[in-house]
Amino acid sequence: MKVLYFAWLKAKTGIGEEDIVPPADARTVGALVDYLKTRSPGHASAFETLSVVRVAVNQDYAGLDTPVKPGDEIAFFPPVTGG
Amino acid sequence: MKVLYFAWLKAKTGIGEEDIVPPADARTVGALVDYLKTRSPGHASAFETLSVVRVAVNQDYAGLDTPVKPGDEIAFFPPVTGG
Amino acid sequence: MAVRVQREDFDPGAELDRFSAGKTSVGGVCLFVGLVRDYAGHDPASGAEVRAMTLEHYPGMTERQLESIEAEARRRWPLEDTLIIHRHGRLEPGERIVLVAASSAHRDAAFEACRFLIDWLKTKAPFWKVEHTPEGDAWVEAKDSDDEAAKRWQP
Amino acid sequence: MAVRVQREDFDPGAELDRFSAGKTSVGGVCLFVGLVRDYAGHDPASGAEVRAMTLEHYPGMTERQLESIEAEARRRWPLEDTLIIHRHGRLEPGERIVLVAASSAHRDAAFEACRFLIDWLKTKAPFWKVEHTPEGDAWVEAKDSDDEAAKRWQP
Repeated sequence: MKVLYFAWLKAKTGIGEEDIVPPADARTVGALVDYLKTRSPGHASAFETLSVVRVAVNQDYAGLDTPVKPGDEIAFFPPVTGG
Repeated sequence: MKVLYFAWLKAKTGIGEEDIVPPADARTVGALVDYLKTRSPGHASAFETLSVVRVAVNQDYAGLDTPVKPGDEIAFFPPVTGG
Repeated sequence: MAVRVQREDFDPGAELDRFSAGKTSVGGVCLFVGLVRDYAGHDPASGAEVRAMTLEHYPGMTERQLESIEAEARRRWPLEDTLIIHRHGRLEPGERIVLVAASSAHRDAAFEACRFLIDWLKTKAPFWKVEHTPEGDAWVEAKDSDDEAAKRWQP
Repeated sequence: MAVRVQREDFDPGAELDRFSAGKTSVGGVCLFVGLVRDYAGHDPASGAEVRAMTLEHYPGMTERQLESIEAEARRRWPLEDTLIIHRHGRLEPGERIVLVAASSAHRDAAFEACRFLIDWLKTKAPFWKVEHTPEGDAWVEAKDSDDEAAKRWQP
């Protein structure tokens, strides 16, 4: 599973992209986040306030309930500020 | 007094601009129109339907009640269609 | 802040560059360009073929009205700059007729002001179009929809 | 109909010409260009000086989102053409960030669609700005006013 981080989530985790094998029971974005928070203090800090974190699964906007599976591309980022 | 005609009012009167000396009692646009209608069949035809005629006195939009005096520039034209 | 009434074509890109050149407080520029269509009226299926049109105007009053429309826009919105260019004379389908533009720190004001400029221009600036069609020449009639659009901006 | 995400600058005039070239059914083109301002936040008096900004994006998803925004605009309005160009990388005050444009037979649709494109882009396209100020770098926070602007377009 490919996990991407953008903007300050990239700064906090110190990672732009990582390939991970999450626990078998991490079948939703929410469960995946619970696992990612355990990977490092930087990860824990990045996910501290979930209300300012947006997520995309395979490049479509998703929510904490969205299912995830091996091979998916999961991206975490702040609310967008382009334009 | 200078009187200008634009678009189909110019076509109907056959005149773009004329210098006239209206009767002394033609002190409003309305009274001036009554006089102008007598000047030729083309004038009469141009002013036949006043609801589709707009007027400007000295290059500002005006109405039938607007006063006119010698030296003024009076223009008659259809509703505008620019842009 | 400028108003130009001219027979010649204009260059929207050059005008746009001039708007933003050296101005680091402009957040957005909204620009509208109106073009000559090749059919009369609202509907291409029923409208006569327009081979060209000629725009007549009232020299002097036209500039006055455009300046007053521009001044009104600048009273209503916090604008960095505004521009109105309107052509007259004979124009063929695809040719540019009019350009209005507004720049501001924020996009809201730029969009609103740009829309206001073209809506008011369409009902207040003394221009008249005659369309040249295979059936002959016809003066374009003022549209109710333009009056409605302008009414939205009544104070 | 096109979406471009690029580091290089673009030429609004050339883009505008391409819109209207040879198309005699286009009555109007509305175009918006967003530029880098030299201050942070809404108010130049209180905002930090912005010396430059860097735009990060999500390659792949950004294009997908912009294409979906463009497709939605074309579903909602009868448009002749649409265009979205958005830059990424480092930009200095006065530089162009984004261009959105829509052309239609009538100005209503062109204006509405253009506004829709920029409003939805601002809340849906995955771009993030970090501002470089004398006090250091700061990620720009999403604005409530952008969310409000986008809400107007909810079906």
